[in-house]
Amino acid sequence: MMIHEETARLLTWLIPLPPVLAFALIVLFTNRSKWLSHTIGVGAAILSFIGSMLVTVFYAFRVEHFGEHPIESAINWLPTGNTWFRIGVLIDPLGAAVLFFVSITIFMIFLYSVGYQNYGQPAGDHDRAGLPPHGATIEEHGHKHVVPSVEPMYSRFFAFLGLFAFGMYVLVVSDNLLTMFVGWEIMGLCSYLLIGFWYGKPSARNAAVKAFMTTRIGDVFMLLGIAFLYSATGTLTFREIFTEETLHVLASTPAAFGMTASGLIALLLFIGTVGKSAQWPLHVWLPDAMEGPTPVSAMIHAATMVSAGVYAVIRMFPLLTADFTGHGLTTTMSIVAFIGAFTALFAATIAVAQNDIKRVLAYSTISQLGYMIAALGIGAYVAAAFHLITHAFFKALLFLGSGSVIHGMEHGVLHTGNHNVDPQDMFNMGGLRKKMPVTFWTFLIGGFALSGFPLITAGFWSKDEILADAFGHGHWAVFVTLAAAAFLTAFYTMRQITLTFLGEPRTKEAEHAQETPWTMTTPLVVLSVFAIAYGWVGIPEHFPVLGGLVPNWFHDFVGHTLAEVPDAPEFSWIPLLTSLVVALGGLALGWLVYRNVKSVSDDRLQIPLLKNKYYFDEAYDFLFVKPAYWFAETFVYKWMDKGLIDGILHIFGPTTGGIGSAIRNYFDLPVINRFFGDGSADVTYWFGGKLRAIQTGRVQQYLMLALVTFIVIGVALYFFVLA
Amino acid sequence: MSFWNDPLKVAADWLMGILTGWGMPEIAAQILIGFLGILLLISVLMVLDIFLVWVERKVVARFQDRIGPNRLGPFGLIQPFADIIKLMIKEDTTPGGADKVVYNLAPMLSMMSVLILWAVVPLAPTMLGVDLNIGVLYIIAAGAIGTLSIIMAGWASNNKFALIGAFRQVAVMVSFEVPMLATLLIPTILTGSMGTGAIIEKQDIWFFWLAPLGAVIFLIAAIAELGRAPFDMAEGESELVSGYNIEYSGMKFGMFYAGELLHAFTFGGFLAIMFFGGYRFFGLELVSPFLAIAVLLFKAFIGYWLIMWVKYTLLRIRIDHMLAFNWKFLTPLAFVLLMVVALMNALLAGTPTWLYIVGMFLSNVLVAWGALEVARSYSRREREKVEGPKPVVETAQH
Amino acid sequence: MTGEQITFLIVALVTLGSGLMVVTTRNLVHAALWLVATLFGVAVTYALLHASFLAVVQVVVYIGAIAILFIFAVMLTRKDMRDQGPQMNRNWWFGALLAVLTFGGLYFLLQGWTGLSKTAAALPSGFDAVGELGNALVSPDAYVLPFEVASVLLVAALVGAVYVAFNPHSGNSGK
Amino acid sequence: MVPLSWYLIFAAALFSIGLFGVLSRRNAIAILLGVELMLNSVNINLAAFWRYGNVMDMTGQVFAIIVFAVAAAEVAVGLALVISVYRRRNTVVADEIDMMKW
Repeated sequence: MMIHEETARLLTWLIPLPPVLAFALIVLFTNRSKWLSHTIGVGAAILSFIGSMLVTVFYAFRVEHFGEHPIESAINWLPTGNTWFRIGVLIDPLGAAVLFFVSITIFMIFLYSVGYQNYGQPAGDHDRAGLPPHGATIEEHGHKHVVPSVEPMYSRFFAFLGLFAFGMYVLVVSDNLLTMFVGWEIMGLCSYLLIGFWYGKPSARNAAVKAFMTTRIGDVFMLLGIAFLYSATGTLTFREIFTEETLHVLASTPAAFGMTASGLIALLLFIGTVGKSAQWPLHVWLPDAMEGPTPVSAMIHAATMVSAGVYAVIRMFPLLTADFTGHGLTTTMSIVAFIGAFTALFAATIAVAQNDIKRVLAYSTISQLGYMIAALGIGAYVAAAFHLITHAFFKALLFLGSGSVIHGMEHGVLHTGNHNVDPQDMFNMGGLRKKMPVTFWTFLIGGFALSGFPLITAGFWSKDEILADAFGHGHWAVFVTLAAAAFLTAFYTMRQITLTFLGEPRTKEAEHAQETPWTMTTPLVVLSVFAIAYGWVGIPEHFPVLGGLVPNWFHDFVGHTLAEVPDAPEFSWIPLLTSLVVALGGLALGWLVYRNVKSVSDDRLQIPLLKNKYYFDEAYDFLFVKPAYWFAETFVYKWMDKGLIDGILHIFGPTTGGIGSAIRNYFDLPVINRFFGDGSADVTYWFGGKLRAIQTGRVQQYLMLALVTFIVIGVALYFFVLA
Repeated sequence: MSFWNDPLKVAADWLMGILTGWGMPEIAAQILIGFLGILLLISVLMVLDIFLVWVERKVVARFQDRIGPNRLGPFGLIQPFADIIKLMIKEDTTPGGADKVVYNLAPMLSMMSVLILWAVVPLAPTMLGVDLNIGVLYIIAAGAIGTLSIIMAGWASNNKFALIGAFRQVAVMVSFEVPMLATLLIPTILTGSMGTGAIIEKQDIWFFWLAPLGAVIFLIAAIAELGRAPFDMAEGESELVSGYNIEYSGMKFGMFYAGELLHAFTFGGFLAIMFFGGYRFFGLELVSPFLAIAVLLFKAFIGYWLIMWVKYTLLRIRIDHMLAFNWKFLTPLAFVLLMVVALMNALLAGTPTWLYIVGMFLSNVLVAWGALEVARSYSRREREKVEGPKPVVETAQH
Repeated sequence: MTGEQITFLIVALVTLGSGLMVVTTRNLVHAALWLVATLFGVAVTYALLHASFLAVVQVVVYIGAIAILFIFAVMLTRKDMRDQGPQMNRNWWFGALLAVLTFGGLYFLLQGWTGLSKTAAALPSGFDAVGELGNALVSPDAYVLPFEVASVLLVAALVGAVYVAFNPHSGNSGK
Repeated sequence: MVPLSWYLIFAAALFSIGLFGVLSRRNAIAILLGVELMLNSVNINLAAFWRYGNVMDMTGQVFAIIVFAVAAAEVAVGLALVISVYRRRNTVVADEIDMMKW
């Protein structure tokens, strides 16, 4: 079955709408009803999901030469001088692939949220809006239990999720940078709202502000890039920018810092991505963003926001490589590759020393995103897109799985009533595989995919492709860095799995953990299927034994987004062996080191430098935040405002006061008041007294008077003007 | 063209020939012939009216388990003539303080408002007084004159009962004009014309099948317009002693009375014309105009009988209930129905005929059902306000 | 003089005559009934102008509703049904003068207008004035907006009338 | 044929009669009767101009219809006011309803 082209075009327009309608409906009407709110929210996600599936699976994946004939539709939107600024939708192979995973993960996250926010549980004993639920006491068979309580702002959560999904869909289906940027900013707002969802907690508030401010730095540069691009080309539509002539003109125009215009624009846009995708040095907000509810973390880290950053760079890839001749990376590409590779390694080292289950994943995300960025920096377009998608699946799976673990642990905490135990600390867990089998197996699959467990997991294929690309094109530094990062990845992943699921429970709370409801486990199962199977669509053709069994469909499909399909790298044993060794070695080492660890003190990797994330927060605090406070407090407030401006005002005040009273006494009172004011009033009063005789209160006399006047004026006009 | 196919035209041509042969100018002859035609129609109607008196008395007798007039002539057929003679030789009284001109004008206007209705009644395909393209509105306009006659009678009688009766009657007539107009617009929509002739020509399917609810509302509004039971509060004998015509006697009263009967019969006829195909009956009307007239009269009699049936079966409604029923139920229902019919008519245009009929019929039934549900829940609430909630049936003790 | 002209003259004279009776008769109910006659004359004028829809609506709206309303109002505002005192106010002579002046002025202005002796073109055959009028009233590029405004005005006026005339102290508000 | 002027003069005469009624009658209801006459004369003009102008252009009739609506609204509100005044002041004489002076 295949749908018609017109239908696909129309559907593409419609895909972003259900979530935003759901947002409006929930915010305006259904705030009171939890059932209605999540029905609307999930229903909207399903609608968008169905629309996306129709557009991708039933159209885009089946059309011959889809790259040359993408789904395109645009309308006139904004009059700009004599022309129109057009906005529209565009689904090319890259967009289709991204839309595919975005819609699946968004749908899964919506479904998961129903369970995560404890739908169906009683209201909490002392829950307040703005704080996480504390649990409710119920009586059952005579004894009291403490069970999880439902989130007080349940409806609001689904409303925000809906708006977030809207932003992501807008970003994916946009055919131009401006609406893409609009979606981008909507997501920025939503991430602020959702990270600060439990605004009663100061840490959540601070994290929300931090995330917002940090990404804002990137966004400002991105806006600069967009403005530069628009002034240089006069259009923001992708398909118009990525024509050969335009790119050529851009590539041959020199700009500042020894870069070409295309290079500078790409760099500016890339800084936006650095903020959004949490690359070094703007990575600091992402770990703090873990303060939000877990579906939000999954939303931000896997399905949407950080992917959006990478997606934007992939979108802008032709611009990035416009002046790339094939030998020697351009300045911009070098910067991109450096930042990506550095971030990948740097974040991985931090992840090794983290104890919070979600924070490990957060740094892992930063690291993996660095992978993709590095791949883009060295021109490995398809590999980056491939890793983006596989990573989205397994990272969403991991986040949702970690949420499930935390949820199970919270159950245990409520059971024992010991609220000092942090349900997110991995050293409080252990042995959960028996308590939460579904979560364990799916988490294991996700973890292996993340580490690149050979052959069966999707992560292996995508990561291997990046390494192969780096090796094949001779970027040794990048290759080595990424390989080291991959090793660390496997290591901390196994550390996490071992600490969380294997061994014996280390606390009473872990003993009383419980498996989560079906609304949470179903998404895990679905996503774990994709975490394995999605890798098979991108197996390189020259891979020993397996190569060619399944055609390398992904490379073929996504590669056609570009004008000339990039070549797949030559097969070589070195990167393959490298990735095998680092993956398996990392996993084995992780298991060996941590299988017998009983408490935090046994962990020898708790190095303060890593634990404190290389003191970046402190450094930024010292370098930027403190000076900003000082500037505001001492310089602007005390010196400028109080001293200078107030001082000047204090001179003006008495002077004008004196002038004013002089004018009042010698001009206003005698001339204006006496003469004009009272005088005109007296005259009017006198006339009024004379004229009031004709105001008899009798309607007919008024009418007669009006008629007489009318006749007199009419006659006068007729004789003196017309005649 | 023979006399049997188009009697009126043949007769008119013949008369024309004779009159112009006498040297009369053509225009004068035309006017004269027109007057003669009107005279003929009115005479027929008056004779029919006399007959109606007998019908009414016979039917009410049967309803009340009596025999009715049976002494004069066969089946008492001569009885109405005796009545007329009695009315004519009665003293013609005029109350003191009455406004004489207005007082005498009222019964005439009353009769006239009924008679002019027949100008737009298509008796047969070729027999139609005036083919007004606004025939439907004309019916309402004639009703306005009837209203005027009633208020003139009530006011001129210089009698409080008469005035109160007139007020009530006028209030009812003015109010029920609204749903009547709305339902009259249904045939108009279905036909695309306001002309009565065109409406009949269009009824290959009786409009009753397309808008049964419209026919019912029209019937109710017509009964109220006539001021007959159950809407005869204006002349409630027990309190107003006959209402606006209390002071009238002799032939003047007779004119009100005859006017009312003929009015009822006329609305029976309009019911037939608007919703039951008028003179059409499986092609019978094409055979001969006289057959067409017979068909129309037969249908009108059925409508008239329906009105009588209602009158002699139902109890009188209080005046405020009557008006509330109209403004709060009948008028909104009529307008909703009008919109539904217009919508369905547009939606179902071009579909097969059976689907069209079924769709229209079902939509009407649906509207009727919804309206009755609303009315039912309202009446339940009203009842509970008075009586308190319905007691729950206690379960039997085991 | 053609038949149409004779008809027009008769109708116009009757209408104007009853119009004069409206403004001069002492009995207000009679005045209202004379108004009915005037309105009927105007309806016939419409018919002469081939505006049949207007003619019928004139009868329905003016005679069926407005005139009846007047009679109601007259009866509601009279303590007894007799009239006392003069029906004209003290300045009636001045009002009459003004009316005559107005008529004179209008007549004078009409005299100076060239299009005055225009005669009507024959109606096109098959011309459906009612249908055209209906289209003009509801088609978006014609008069649907004024039409809707008029209906809103009517509703507002009726609501206002009910509110103004409603007597909260009388017993009919309660059940 | 009847020339246009006849209709216009007829309407002008009716208008003046109505005006006289409005200016001279004491009874407020009678004043409203006069207003009705004036409105009708306007309508005659509208219909006449429709008939004697372009017949296909329905403006004249449309505005006559709108005048009908306005007249109905005017009568409803006017009579309601008269009845209300009558209830409060017990008079319908226009000259006696003269609170709104000075």
